[in-house]
Amino acid sequence: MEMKYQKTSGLTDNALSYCPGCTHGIIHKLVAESLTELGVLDRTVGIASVGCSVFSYQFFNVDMEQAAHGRACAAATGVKRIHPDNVVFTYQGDGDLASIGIAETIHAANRGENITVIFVNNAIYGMTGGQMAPTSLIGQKTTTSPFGRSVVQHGSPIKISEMFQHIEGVAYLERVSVFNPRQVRNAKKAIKKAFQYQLDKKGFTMIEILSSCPVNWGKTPIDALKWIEESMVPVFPLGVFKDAGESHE
Amino acid sequence: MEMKYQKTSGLTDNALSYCPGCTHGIIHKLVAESLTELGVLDRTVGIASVGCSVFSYQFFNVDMEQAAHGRACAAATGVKRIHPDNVVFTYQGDGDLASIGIAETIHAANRGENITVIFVNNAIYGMTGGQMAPTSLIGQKTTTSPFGRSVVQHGSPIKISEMFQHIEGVAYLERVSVFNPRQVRNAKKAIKKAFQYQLDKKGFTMIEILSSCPVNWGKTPIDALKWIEESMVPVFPLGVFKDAGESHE
Amino acid sequence: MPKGKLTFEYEKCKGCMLCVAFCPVKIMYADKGTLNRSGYNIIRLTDPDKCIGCATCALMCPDSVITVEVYN
Amino acid sequence: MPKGKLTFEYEKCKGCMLCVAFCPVKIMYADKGTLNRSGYNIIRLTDPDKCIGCATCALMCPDSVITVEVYN
Amino acid sequence: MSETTNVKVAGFGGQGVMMVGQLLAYAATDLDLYALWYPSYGPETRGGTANCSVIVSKKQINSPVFQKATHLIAFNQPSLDKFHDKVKNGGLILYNASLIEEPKHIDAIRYCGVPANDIALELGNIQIANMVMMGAYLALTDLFPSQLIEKMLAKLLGERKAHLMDINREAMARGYEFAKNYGGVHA
Amino acid sequence: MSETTNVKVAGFGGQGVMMVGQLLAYAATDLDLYALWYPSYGPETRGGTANCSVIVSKKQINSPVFQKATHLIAFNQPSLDKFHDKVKNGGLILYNASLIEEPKHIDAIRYCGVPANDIALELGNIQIANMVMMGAYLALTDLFPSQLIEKMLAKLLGERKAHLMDINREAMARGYEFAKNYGGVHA
Amino acid sequence: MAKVLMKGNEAIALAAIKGGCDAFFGYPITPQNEIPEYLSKYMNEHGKVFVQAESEVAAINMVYGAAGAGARVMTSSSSPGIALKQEGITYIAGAKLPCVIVSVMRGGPGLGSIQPSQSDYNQATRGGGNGDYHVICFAPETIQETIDTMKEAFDIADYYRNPVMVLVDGLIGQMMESVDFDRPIKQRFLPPKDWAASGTKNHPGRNVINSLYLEPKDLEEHTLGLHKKYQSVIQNETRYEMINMEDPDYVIVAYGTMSRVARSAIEMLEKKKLKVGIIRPISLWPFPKQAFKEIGPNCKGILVSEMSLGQMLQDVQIANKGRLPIAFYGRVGGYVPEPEELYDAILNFKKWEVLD
Amino acid sequence: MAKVLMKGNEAIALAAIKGGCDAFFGYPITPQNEIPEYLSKYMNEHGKVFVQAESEVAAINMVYGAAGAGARVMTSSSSPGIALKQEGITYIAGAKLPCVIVSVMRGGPGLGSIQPSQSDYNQATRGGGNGDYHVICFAPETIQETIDTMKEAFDIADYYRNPVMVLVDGLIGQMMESVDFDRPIKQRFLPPKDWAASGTKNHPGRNVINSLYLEPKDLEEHTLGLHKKYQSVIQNETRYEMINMEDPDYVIVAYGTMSRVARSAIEMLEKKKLKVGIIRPISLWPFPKQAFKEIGPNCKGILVSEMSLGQMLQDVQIANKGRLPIAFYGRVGGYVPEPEELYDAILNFKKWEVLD
Ligand SMILES: Cc1ncc(C[n+]2csc(CCOP(=O)(O)OP(=O)(O)O)c2C)c(N)n1
Ligand SMILES: Cc1ncc(C[n+]2csc(CCOP(=O)(O)OP(=O)(O)O)c2C)c(N)n1
Ligand code: SF4
Ligand code: SF4
Ligand code: SF4
Ligand code: SF4
Ligand code: SF4
Ligand code: SF4
Ligand SMILES: [Mg+2]
Ligand SMILES: [Mg+2]
Repeated sequence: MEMKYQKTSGLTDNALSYCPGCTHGIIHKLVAESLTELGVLDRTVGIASVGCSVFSYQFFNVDMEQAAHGRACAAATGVKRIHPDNVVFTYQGDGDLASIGIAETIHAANRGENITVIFVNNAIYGMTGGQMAPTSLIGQKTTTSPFGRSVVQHGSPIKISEMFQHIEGVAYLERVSVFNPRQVRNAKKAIKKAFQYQLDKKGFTMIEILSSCPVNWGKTPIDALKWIEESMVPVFPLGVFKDAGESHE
Repeated sequence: MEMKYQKTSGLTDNALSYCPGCTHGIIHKLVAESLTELGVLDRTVGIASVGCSVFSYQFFNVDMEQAAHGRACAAATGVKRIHPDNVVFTYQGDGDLASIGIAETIHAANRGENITVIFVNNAIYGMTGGQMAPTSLIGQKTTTSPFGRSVVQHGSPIKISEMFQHIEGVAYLERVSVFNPRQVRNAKKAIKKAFQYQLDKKGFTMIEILSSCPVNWGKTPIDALKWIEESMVPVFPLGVFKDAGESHE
Repeated sequence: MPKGKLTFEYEKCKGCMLCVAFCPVKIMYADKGTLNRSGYNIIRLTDPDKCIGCATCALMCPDSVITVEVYN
Repeated sequence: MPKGKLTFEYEKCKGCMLCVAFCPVKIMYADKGTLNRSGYNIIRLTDPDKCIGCATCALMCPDSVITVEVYN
Repeated sequence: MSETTNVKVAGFGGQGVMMVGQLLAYAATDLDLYALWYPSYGPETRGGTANCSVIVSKKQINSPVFQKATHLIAFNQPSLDKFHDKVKNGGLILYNASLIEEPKHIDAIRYCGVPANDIALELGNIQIANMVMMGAYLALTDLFPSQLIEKMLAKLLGERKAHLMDINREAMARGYEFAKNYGGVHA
Repeated sequence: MSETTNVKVAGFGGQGVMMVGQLLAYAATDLDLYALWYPSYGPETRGGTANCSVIVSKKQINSPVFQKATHLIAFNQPSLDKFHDKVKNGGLILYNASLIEEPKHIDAIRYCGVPANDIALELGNIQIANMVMMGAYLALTDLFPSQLIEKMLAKLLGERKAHLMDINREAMARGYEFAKNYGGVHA
Repeated sequence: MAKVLMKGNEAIALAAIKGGCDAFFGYPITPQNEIPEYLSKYMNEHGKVFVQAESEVAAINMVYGAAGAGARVMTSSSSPGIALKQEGITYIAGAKLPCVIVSVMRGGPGLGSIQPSQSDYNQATRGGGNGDYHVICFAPETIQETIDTMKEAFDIADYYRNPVMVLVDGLIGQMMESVDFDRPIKQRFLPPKDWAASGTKNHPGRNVINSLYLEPKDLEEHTLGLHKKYQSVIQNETRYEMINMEDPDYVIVAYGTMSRVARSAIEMLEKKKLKVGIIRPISLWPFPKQAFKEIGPNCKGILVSEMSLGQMLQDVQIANKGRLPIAFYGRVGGYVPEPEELYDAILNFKKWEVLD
Repeated sequence: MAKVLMKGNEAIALAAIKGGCDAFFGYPITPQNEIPEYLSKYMNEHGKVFVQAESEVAAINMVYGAAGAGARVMTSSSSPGIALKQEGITYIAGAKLPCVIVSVMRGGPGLGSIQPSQSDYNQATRGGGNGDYHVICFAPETIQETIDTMKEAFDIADYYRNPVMVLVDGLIGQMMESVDFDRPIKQRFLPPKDWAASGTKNHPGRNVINSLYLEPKDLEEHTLGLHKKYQSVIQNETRYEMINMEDPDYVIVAYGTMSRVARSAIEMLEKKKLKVGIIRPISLWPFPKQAFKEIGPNCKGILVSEMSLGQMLQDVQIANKGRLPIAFYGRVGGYVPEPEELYDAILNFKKWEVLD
């Protein structure tokens, strides 16, 4: 008998706090597996942000800091500048990163901080009960856009990866998803590559992951995955937005 | 005798507080002339930001609000949502807009707020005495980058117009300068066009203007203009970054 | 003869059905009769012998409930 | 015969020399002998007759010191 | 009805616990009684358990919190375990016997176990187990007539969900009936 | 030297006003006296006027602010206008006669006007007008010997600007000389 | 409108609309989310402005902008969110702009928890912004009183051209009570906002909204002007309730949810033949110091009770001027003390006495 | 190192380096810019970390990150900038992290002015962040004392795992005095930071830096733990100076620049045969209440003087417990009261008495 798949040691034994079928759980696994496979768990510091993943400090089996809403990249900068040889990553939602924290994220990227950002875009504020996010889709009904998001009143969904590709400090930037096994495997590859770039001191890396929020989307977990594929991907096309390749050091 | 050029009535009679030869003064004229020529002085509300131009509330001959550092676009949103038929503009430096205020600026743009942003990029924090700005050039010595800005330690100068061109709410976006009479005339055209777009309710408009800071660059006013042309323009190329043309309403 | 052997950490299961949906041989189901301590129906296999040991179920499980071993 | 007539609001002048630098016919200079209340040398024309009334000086003046009228 | 009744309703998230509490508060308001409803909104709301408190009173309600409940309506085992000792002497514990084992009885407390899930499944909709419990609760207390709760429910469901009234009404009736005939009720 | 001397130095930004004040404070520190230097850093610093205050004392300096100066060194007209009335009886007003008209004299105050700009231009560098004033100031007070100020200046300029020492020294000497021979000094 | 059962946060939202709110700018945070959620629907339907800002910082500066443009504006948030608004609030106060800020307190410090608390008393009454400014702060105890306060808050803000904060804990935000939206509020004469930046065609002269005064003379004059205004607020808007205060044995000082608990506790104490009164501050700034002068001669002590470790306590110490012994009983973390706890605290007054 | 003449801000920067500062994160603001400017040069040269953040908010959260990673970290700012840091500060306090915050006060409210002021006393001592937390706050009066305080601040922060604020006004930041950098500071035993998030290979177990405690039980326990720590800070770190306090006719209470002005004023008053003492709080939190017990029986009143409209005043009122009449004399806008003004205020004590 050979072990084909088991819970990674990159995760603690604490039960995840996510709702049934929420893909935050899948993304946690991918991050944890990547760190485990790279053999860096013992020199990694993760930054938990404010959102459903706030408790990720209970889940990742590494040293963690819980940062104020939106400020994960600032906290990560603090950690990384003190311990340049540690692996430092943030795990942030779209509210956290694209709304309140966009300044901190852009400037960490622009400084070329050698950190990895795991950006979980689920087009909603999950933790606070389903308010509109800057990434919510046109027409999407949320608790604060009860008539659906509209271009005129709210503007269009913000395209983080598209914007960030112009930032010189960014070494690697890809948008992936987890709506089916193939995508999950691809997401894993991207995440691991980002960490590898960090180990190679190439600069700022970010993986944007289209993720589900079955509860606040009012969908079953499976329908939620379909919605990612059918509604989100057309707005947020998957792919590599930037790959600086060779180290700039 | 015919009047060829005189101080615009879009400016008050208060003496400008800028240093000798600082092009903030020229940009003030262009904004004021544009508003005057469009005949909208009496329904314009300007937002002064924090920077050398903080006193612009004393200079523009329109109703003004002085906003907290970086928050001009938020304040402008407040004004514009209350008075959609007013002309609302912000006047912001690179520290104000690109550093502390980048979140507010991006999100006002992303909401497609129908306002005009006059973005005065002088690659330095003028008012506070010449600290490094996010737009400072590589190698530029400032009071907080005494050994020159370096890619590794500080990252590269941030390219605001390049990033903002990807924001759907942006209707018009051009980078201009004022380092010689031709550029001044061109800048005027861009500014006036931005205000015209606002009057046509086309959405968010921004004109990035490469401007001088002779005092903190340690240059004569004339050498400062040369430095814009020779050092800044190669990093921040001039041109139209986005022109949505027809109204999206 | 099954190719894979599954072990479930039942108490962590949240009954989300992602494993069920993505199992290529469609042998997984939620047992409506059994609730775990959190009140969710736990997952069982209709026909363990048909399992091909692909671990797709485990891959898609957000809660790391499933361990897959393969016979070699 | 000059084509342009310049009026200076001397007290607002900061002696930045931009007008001087951009005057196409190079007829402007800073009068080292005259300070305004702020301590700056004010600007004069070496040869008013040569002014072509182009208003480039006024255009470039950050402080709106210069008014240009042209004879028609 | 006594001057003030404190009710605690608790269960899994998704079992309709909050709604049961709110219906009681709405009913009280309709009768011009004082009412206060208060949800737990803590960490337990995601996945875990949820509970709410209701105070119904003939006089102005001061403290919004109470140490001991007059009545506990428990929808699952963790809830019963958590709140069992927080019921007043002379109080009532109504529990969902489909998911909860019969607890050790304390003398001064009335108990009633209703197989709410089973009854609801019989009626074809697990979602209405909460209204089975509601029916039973009304049978065991003199707080409100069923009709009043039905009226409140109709309001709450609104036109869009009016078609759900029938099955809810039936659930209440079945719960009511079960509790009226329940042997295990003490005192 | 009296126990405590309060000096106000004021002029246009760019006239080297701050440096004159700092040199006095450095000199005092070198002599193990107490010294405090305080700049205006307000709106006036851009384009307008600038000023600084210096306190030199044989004992610990308490209040860092003073109501009246012992000595005023005024580099331009607005400065003289602003601070003229803030000089103590028995005090000194040294002013840059190149830019300031002779003020109406108050009896209890000594005046000395030095054409500092003119002397500096004669020496070929308008920037050293401040050291002309410094020289004059030293001539009029018994505060510090010129050599001490020169030593401080040398430190301040550092190696990179050491070549400027000569002209600065000459400026001081010219100012010193002018003041020593100045007829207008009262008292 | 008859009495309706309504959740505190939704009642706050509806009361704002009834109070003539023109615009809402806010950012989600538990436990106040029902306020923006409710308003996102109804402000829209009433042709008013609702903007979910990108952050609390942006929200409060939108409030600044809109208030400066002459609108009746509000924002709402909770503990760390209010912390982020402090700069904006001092700007609003400094620029003499009216606005209403709803603060629904949760546990702290830091991210703390989302459970109810009263540990933002200092945050509400002592600012955290810079400078000599005050925010008028009301702390109602029931949803009804919250509604009445909200409705009036916009007028008070306009009247004094000053931010007004309505401060409740998460419990008041989350619970439901039956309420009446039609109770009248005090009528005030509100002069037209001819100071607003709305375009010069709408008023004589040129209007500037600003808090910068670089000249010491100007800033001192400005600050003294604010100070004078605050004196008149103290004079006219100090609010408190005296409950059972005829010659009490003890006095409990408590606001918001805690005063309700205290009401229950004193009923229990009455049975013990202890006469305990309550001073209930309704305005926290201005704090009702004068109430303490009215405490009868037989009072043996003051018990301050808060869902904090003692913040209002300091205002009571100031007001008490050393006259009576002061005890403090507080709970934190999300616990709302039960009446029994206050009952015990009075019976064991010495145990909780604040020494030094 | 001999005595050197140095600007306050630069002295602060150099003292930080001498105090073992590993990292600085800050954002420019007048009147403290010389601090980052100095450090941008010297931290680099010493292989330490200097980052000019994109904002004050980012800066304080970088401090959070670096402090959590085990470093000795500082930031510096001024009034509105400190307002923006309030959320970050409460997080740092809540997560039990050490750091040093320098606040160089300028005029407020809002943008106010860049001139010196003391109107951020409330901001410094009452936070503005949420929750029951405290920042240890020292307010030195000379550049020398500022240096000594800065050097010790890092140790105190580490010792208590708590933010320490050094609070001065813009005058202290901008002026030059002669100072000695080699004065010894108290030696403290500082345990290794085995709680820091630096990678599990550097310590046993898994370290988490956090301020979230959703369970009431946990948050209450956490908060009470903080409270206990604060009691020990009160016990051990309260600092004040008693000047001329043998049986004074009046007492002036003043800190920072104002206490220096007071020193000059009491010399003038001595000539009037008035014996006036000074209580000079050095720690503002904890506030030296006990000093007030030592005021002799013949004292006729306490004059509080601040460059504000009365903020420390409240702490004096608490400490005084109604015993002595209190008068207040303050200037704002950037004015530093001159000794003559305090002299007059003592002579006209009644005129400035704080009534009610
Ligand atoms: C300063 C501050 N503002 C607001 C909040 C409330 N809050 C918590 S999580 C959250 C949004 C989370 O959304 P997102 O980042 O998209 O994460 P998700 O829950 O969707 O994974 C907000 C607004 C907070 N905790 N702190
Ligand atoms: C919250 C806050 N932070 C910092 C400052 C200090 N400050 C004033 S202007 C300025 C930067 C100005 O630079 P920029 O925006 O580029 O304008 P410029 O002066 O160059 O035109 C800063 C940091 C402030 N006033 N408020
Ligand atoms: S609320 Fe949404 S994002 Fe959050 S855990 Fe639940 S499903 Fe996932
Ligand atoms: S400091 Fe620079 S930007 Fe500011 S006014 Fe002077 S020259 Fe212009
Ligand atoms: S391993 Fe593959 S075949 Fe076996 S149960 Fe899982 S998904 Fe189905
Ligand atoms: S995917 Fe995991 S959590 Fe979901 S039902 Fe299957 S085993 Fe349970
Ligand atoms: S108008 Fe033209 S020619 Fe005449 S002075 Fe000005 S720049 Fe020279
Ligand atoms: S450009 Fe204007 S300010 Fe400059 S020197 Fe000429 S007239 Fe004077
Ligand atoms: Mg999200
Ligand atoms: Mg700039």
